[in-house]
Amino acid sequence: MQPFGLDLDYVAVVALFCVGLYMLVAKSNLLKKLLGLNVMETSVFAFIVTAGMVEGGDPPIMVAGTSAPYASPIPHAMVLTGIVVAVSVTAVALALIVQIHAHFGTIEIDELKELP
Amino acid sequence: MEVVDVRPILAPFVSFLCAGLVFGFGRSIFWRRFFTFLAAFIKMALVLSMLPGTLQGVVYVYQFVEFTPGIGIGFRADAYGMFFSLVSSTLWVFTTIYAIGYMQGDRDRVRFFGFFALCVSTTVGVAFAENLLTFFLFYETLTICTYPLVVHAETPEALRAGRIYLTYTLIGGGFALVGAVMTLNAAGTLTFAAPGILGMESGVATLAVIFLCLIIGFGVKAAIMPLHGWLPIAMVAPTPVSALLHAVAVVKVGAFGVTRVIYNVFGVELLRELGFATPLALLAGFTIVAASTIALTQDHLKRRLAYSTISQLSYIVLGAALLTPLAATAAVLHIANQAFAKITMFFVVGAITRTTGKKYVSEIDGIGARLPWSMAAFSIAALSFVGVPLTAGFITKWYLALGALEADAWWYVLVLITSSLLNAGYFFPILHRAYFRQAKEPWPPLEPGRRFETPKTLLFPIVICAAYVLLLGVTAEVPGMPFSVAQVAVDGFFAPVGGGP
Amino acid sequence: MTGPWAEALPWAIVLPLVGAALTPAVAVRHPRVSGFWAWGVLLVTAVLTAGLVSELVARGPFSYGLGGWAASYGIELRFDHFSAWVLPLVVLFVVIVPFSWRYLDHVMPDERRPPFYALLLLNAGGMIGFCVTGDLFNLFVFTEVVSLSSYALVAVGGRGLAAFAALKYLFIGAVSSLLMLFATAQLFVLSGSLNMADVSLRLGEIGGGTAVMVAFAAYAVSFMVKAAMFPVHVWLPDAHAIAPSPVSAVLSGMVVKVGIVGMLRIYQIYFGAEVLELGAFNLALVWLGAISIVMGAFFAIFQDDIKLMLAYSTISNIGYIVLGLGLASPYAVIGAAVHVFNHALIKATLFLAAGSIIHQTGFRTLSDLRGVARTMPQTSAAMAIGAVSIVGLPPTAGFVCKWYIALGAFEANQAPFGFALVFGALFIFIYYIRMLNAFYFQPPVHASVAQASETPWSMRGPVVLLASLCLILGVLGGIPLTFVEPAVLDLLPFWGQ
Amino acid sequence: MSDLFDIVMLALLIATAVTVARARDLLAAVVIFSMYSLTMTLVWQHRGAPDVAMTEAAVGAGVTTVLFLITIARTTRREKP
Amino acid sequence: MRPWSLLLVLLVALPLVAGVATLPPHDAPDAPIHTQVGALYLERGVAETGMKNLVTAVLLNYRGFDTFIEVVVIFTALAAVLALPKGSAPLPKGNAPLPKGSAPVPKGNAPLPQPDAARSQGVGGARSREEEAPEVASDVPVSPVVRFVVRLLAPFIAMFAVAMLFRGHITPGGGFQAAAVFAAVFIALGLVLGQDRAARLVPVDWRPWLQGVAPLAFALVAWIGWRLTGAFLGYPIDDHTVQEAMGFVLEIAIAVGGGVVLARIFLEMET
Repeated sequence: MQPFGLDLDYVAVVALFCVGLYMLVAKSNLLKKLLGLNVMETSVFAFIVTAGMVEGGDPPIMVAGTSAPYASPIPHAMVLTGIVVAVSVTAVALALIVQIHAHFGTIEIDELKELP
Repeated sequence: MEVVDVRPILAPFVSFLCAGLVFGFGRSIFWRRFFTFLAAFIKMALVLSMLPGTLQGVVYVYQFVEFTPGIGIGFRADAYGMFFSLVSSTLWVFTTIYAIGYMQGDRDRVRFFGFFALCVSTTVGVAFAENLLTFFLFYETLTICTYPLVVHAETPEALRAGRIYLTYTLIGGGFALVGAVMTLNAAGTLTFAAPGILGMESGVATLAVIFLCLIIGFGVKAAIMPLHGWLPIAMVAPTPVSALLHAVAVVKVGAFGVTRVIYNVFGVELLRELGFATPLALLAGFTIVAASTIALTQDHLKRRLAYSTISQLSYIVLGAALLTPLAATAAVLHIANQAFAKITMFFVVGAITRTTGKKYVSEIDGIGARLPWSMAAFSIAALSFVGVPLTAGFITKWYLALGALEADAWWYVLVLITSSLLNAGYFFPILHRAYFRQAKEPWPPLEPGRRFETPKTLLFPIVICAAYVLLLGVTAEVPGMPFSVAQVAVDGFFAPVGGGP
Repeated sequence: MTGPWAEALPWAIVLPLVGAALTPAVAVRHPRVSGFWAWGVLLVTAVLTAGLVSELVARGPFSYGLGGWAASYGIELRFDHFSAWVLPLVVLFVVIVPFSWRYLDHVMPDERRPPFYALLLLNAGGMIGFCVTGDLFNLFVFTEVVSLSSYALVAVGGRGLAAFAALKYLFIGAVSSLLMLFATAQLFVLSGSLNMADVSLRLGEIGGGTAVMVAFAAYAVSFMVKAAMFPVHVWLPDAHAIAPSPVSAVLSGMVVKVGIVGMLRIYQIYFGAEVLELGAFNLALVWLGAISIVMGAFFAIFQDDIKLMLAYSTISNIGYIVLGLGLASPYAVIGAAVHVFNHALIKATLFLAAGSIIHQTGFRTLSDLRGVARTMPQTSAAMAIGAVSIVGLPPTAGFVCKWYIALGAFEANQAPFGFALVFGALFIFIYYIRMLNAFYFQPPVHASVAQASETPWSMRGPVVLLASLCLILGVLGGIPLTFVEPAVLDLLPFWGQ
Repeated sequence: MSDLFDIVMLALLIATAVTVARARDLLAAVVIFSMYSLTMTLVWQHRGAPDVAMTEAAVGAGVTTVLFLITIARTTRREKP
Repeated sequence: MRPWSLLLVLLVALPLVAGVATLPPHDAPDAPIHTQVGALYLERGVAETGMKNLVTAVLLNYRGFDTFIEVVVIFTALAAVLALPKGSAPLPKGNAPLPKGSAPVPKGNAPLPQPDAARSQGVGGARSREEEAPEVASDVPVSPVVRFVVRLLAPFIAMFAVAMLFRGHITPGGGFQAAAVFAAVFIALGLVLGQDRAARLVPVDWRPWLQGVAPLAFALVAWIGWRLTGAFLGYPIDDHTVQEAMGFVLEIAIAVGGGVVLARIFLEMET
C-alpha cells in the first residue's frame, strides 16, 4: 500500500497532524485550539502504534491462541504513557480555560487580545 | 628579582574593606571618618613599605586566582605600578581630608565615601595588575564605581553627564575587552612583561587591530583628543570627585593603561618595528595644542581646568609614544607631576566655590586678597604647568624635550613650547584677575571664629599639595624620591633593548 | 568501579517527586508547613546531588541501569558532566524556596500552598531527571513533568491574564513536546532503540538520511521553543513576567535551560554518530544566537515593567549560550557552559530582588519605582549588582562568561561575533542604567515607595546571598570552571575540535 | 480486505478530524472528537494494539470528552465566527 | 491570519512527509523496531517478568521508571488544578491589599489599576457575563431513567474495571485503563447524583494520601526491589511470586491513584 513511494498510513498520520496544527494555529476559540492539540497528539500516537505493527502480527500477549509474529510491545507502552500525559495536559489546559472565561467572559483569542 | 608577597593584593584590599565598612557602618560620622582615614594610612604604609625593595629592583608578586591555566587574577608591584600607587595612595589621604571638609552637610555621604574608597581600591588594583585581564577587571570596575560619584548631585544635568560618561567609558571598555581577548589569542598569555608579549608572528593586521582596540579602550579615559568628550561634561560632579577623576584615578588609569600597552604588551622593539607609535605621538601632539587652545576660550573655571587636563594627559601619551628612555621618564614622571599640580588647582577652585560661590573666571577679580594662601598655591601649580624651573612641570618638559630630540623629532619641542605659551595664556589671566584687579563687590567676610581664609580641612590639602609640586621640582635627583622610582621603571621598560638613560 | 554515591542516582530524582506526592498529606493540618517541607526535601536532594557530583569528580561519568537491566535493555540513567548542572540547580532551588515563604502571603491563600510547593518539587525533580536520564523516551516524560508544572506555576499567582499567559505557554510548549515525541518515535523506528548511546551507535551504522535529519530538526525546534530562542520566544515574556517572582526565577533561570541541556544531549547522539554537517549547523546556531541576543535586547529596551524587561533579557542570555555553543571553540563552549549556571544565578538574583521591590511597594514599572533605593537599600543594591552582572561587566559573574565567549569567538576566527557580543552587552547596559538611575538617583513619586520598608529576612537573605554570589563568582570565576572544563573536553571530540 | 479496512478507517479519521475543525458548535465538535477517538481505537485494535486501544477508549474518548463537556458547560458552547 | 496559518502548516507538513516517507516500511518484520530490543523482549519477556502481556511487562518492569514518571505527570496535573486560583472566587483574604506579584501587566507607563477596581471589574464583569454564558447548564435535571441506569450499572462497570486490573498481566488492560474506568464511573455518578454525593465516594480525609498513592507505591516498590535485587525498581527475575506481588501493588496503586486524581480533577473543575 505504497502509492508514489509513500507509506499511506504514515501520510494519513501527517495529514491528521496538520489538521490538528491548523486548528491550533488558525482557530480563535481556545477550546478549538485544545481540540486541535488533542488531534495532533493522537496522530503522533497513531504514528507510533503504526510503526510498531507487523504484517499479520498478533498483539504482544503470549497466551494460547496467539503466535509469532507479534507486534512490538515497546511502542504500545510508549503510547500508553503518552495518552496519560496528553490527558494531564488537557486537564490543566481546560482548568485554565475555565479560569479565563470566568475572568474575561470569553474564550475567543481575538477578543482576549483586544482587552486592555 | 621576583618575591612572592601578599602586600600587592593587600593594598587594594584595604580600600575595598574600607568601602565595605563605610557602607555598613557609615551612618555614624565618626566611624566613617575613622575607617576612611585608617584605610588611607594603612594603605600608604603598605605601599611605602615596598618602596625600598622596589628601588633595589625587587618585584613583589602575588597570584590570586587562576581561571584556567595562564588566565587569572594576579598582582605584581613593579616599579611603574609602585610609582602610580604611591601617587594615588598619597593623594587619597589629601583628597579624603578635603572631601570631608567639602562634603560637610551634603547628603548621601555614605554612598559618596563608600564609592570613593572603592575607586581608590580599584586604582591601586590597576597599578598592581599583573596581567591585562586583571587590569581590565579593575579598569571596568573603576568605571562603574565612579558613576555614582559623577551623578552625585542627582540633578538632570548630572544624570546626563553620568550617561555620557558611561557611554564613552563603557564603549572604550568594550574595545579594551576585545583588545585583551585578541591579545590572549595572539600571544597566548596576558601577563605584562618587559619586552612585551606580542610578536611579529601574529601578523601586522592583527597587531594593528589589537593596538587600535587597546589604545581606543584606554585612550578614552586618557582623553586623547577625539575621545575626550566626556571629561568636560563630567565636571558637574562635586569638586573632590573632579579632583579624583582628573588627577588621581580615572584619567591616570587611562594614561597608565596606554603606557602599559606600549611598553609591556607590545614592547619597545616591536613598536619601533611596526611604527604604530608615530601616529599616536602625532595625535598626542595635536591634543596637547588643540585642548590648550580650547581651554583659552572657557570661562567656567572647572571646564578650563578640564581642557588643561586633556592637554596635560597627552604629555604622558606623547612621552610614552616617543619610545625613547628620556621621553619615557618624562611620561612616568608626569603622572605624578600633573597629578599634584592639577589636584591643587581643583582644590583651590573648590575652595573658591565653597567660600564665595563663584564658578567663573570672570567672577574672581581680586580674589587673591580674600584667599591668599589658596591663590598662592594656585599660582605655584600654574607655574608648574607653564614649565617654570624649580617646579615639577619643568622636569617633565625638560625630559620630554630631550626625549623628542633623542628620537629625532624636533617638532615636538615646538609643540611643547607652544603648549607652554598656551598654558601661560589661560592660567595667567586667572592670576591676573586674582591679584591685579579690584573686586567688583566686596568678598563675603570670614565667618566669625574662623582663623583661616577657608575651612582648614580644605586649606590644609591645598597647601600640602602645592608644597609637593615644588618639592618634586626641586628634589628631582635625590634618591628615594619619585624620580628614582620612575627611573627604575624606565630601566625596566628598556632593559631588554639596552640604552638606559 | 562505582562508589557508594552512584547508588543514590535514582533516589536523587525520586526524592523530590515523592516529596511532592507527600506534600498535600504532610501539610493537611497546617498548609504553611508545606513550604518548610519542600525546603527540607530539596535540602536532602541537594546533599544527594552533591554526592553524585563528588562521585563524578572522583571517578568520572557513571551510569545506572534501572531495574537491574543492562543499559539499552531497560532504562539507563547516566550521570556525566552535563548532568552536574543538577547540583547548582538544586542549590538554587534551596535558596529560592525560603524567599517564597513570606512572598506567597500576598499571592495566594494558605490552602493553596501545598499544591504550589508540590509543583515546585515536581519541577525540580523533573529537571533533575531530565539532566540525568540516558533514555530518549524517558527524556520526553521528564520534559512533560517539567513543562506541566511550569504551566501551572505561571498561573498560580493570578487569574485572568496569568491564566492566559499560562495557556499560551501551554499550547506552544505542548506542540514542542509533541515534536519531541515525534522525533523520538522516528529515531526509535530508525534504530529500534531508545537508549541514547545505543541510538547514536545505530545512527552511525545507518548513516544520514532524510528521516534522520527531520528527526533532528524536530528535536532542534522543540528545544528551541523550550529555550525560548528568538523566533519561537513568544511565550516567554508574558509567562515569566506574570508568574510570582520565585517562580519567575525558577523558570527564567532554570527551566529554559532544559532546552539547552536537551540540545546538548541530542548533539551527543548526532555528533557521536557523525551524521551531521557540522559547519553549517554551527553557523546556524551562531546566527540564531546572535539574533536572539539582539532581539531580546531590542525588546527589553522598550519595557517599563521591570519583570517584563528581565524576561526579555532571558532571551538575550540564552542567545549568548547558543552563540557560545555554535562557535564551537573550547573557550566559547566553556563560556556558554558557565553561563548556563551564571545566568541562572544572576536571573534568580534579579527576579527575587524585583519581586521583593514589587512586593513591598506594589508597583512594578520604572517610572513608579523611582527612588526605591532610599527605602530598600539592600534589595536595590542586589538589583544593581544583578544588573551589572547580567550585562557582563567586571567584577561580576556575568563577566567571566562573556570573557570566555568573546575569547572563543576570536579563537574561532569569528571576530565580528566577538565584537557584536561585547558591544551588544554594552548596548543593553545603557538600558539598565535607566533602571539604576530611577532607583538611586531620582526622587520617589509614590508615597508607598517613599515609605516602603525592607523585606523580612526570609526574603532578604536569599537575595543578599545570591547577589554576593554574583560578586564572588566574578572574582573567583574559576570555581565553576573546575566542573565545566572536563565536560567541555568530554564534548569537544563530537565537535570536531 | 485489510487494506480496504485501513483505507476506510483512515479516510474516516481524516473526515472526523476535519469535521471537528469545521464545527461551529463546540458541543458537536467535542462529540465528533470522541467519535474520532473511537475510530482511532478501532484502528489500533486492528493493528495489534489492544492495550492502547482500550486506554484510548477509556481515556481519550471517555475522560477527555467528559472534561471537555464540563468545560463547555462552564464556559460557552458557541464558537464565535 | 488564515493564509499564514496554512503556510505554516505546509511548512511543517513538508518536512514531516519527507521524514516519514524515508522511514523503513512499517510492517516489515525485519525493520529495526522488530529486530532490536523489541525482539529480545518478545523472546525472553515471559520468562524474565512472569507476565504474559508483554505491554504490561514493559510498562511495569523493563521500562517501569517511565511509568513511575508517568504517574507523577498525572499527579502534576492534579497539583496544577489544585494550585490554580478557583474560578471566580474572591481574592485571598487577609492583610494583603492585593496579590502584587500577580497583578496584570499594564502596557505603557500607567500605574497599575488599583486592586479594588480590578477586582470589581474582573469578578463583577465575569459574573454578569456568566449569567448569560452557560448554554449547557451543569445542573440540568437528569432523567430518572438515566439516573436509574447509571446507578444500576455503576457497580458492574466498577467490577469490570477491577477485573481488568487483576488480569492486566495476561489480557489487555491494566492499571491505567482501570483508573480511567473508575474515574468515568465516578464522573457519571457525579453527573446524575450531584457531585456532593459523588464526592463522598472519595473521603476528604483520605484524599491527600490517595491522590499521591501511585508515586508513593512506585517509590515503595522501587525500594523493595532495591533491597531485594540491589537495583532500583528491580524485580527478582527467578521469583515469580514476588514479581507478581510487586506488579499487583503497582497496578492497584495506579488504578486507585489515577482514578482518584482524575475524579478530583473532575470535582475541582465542577466547583
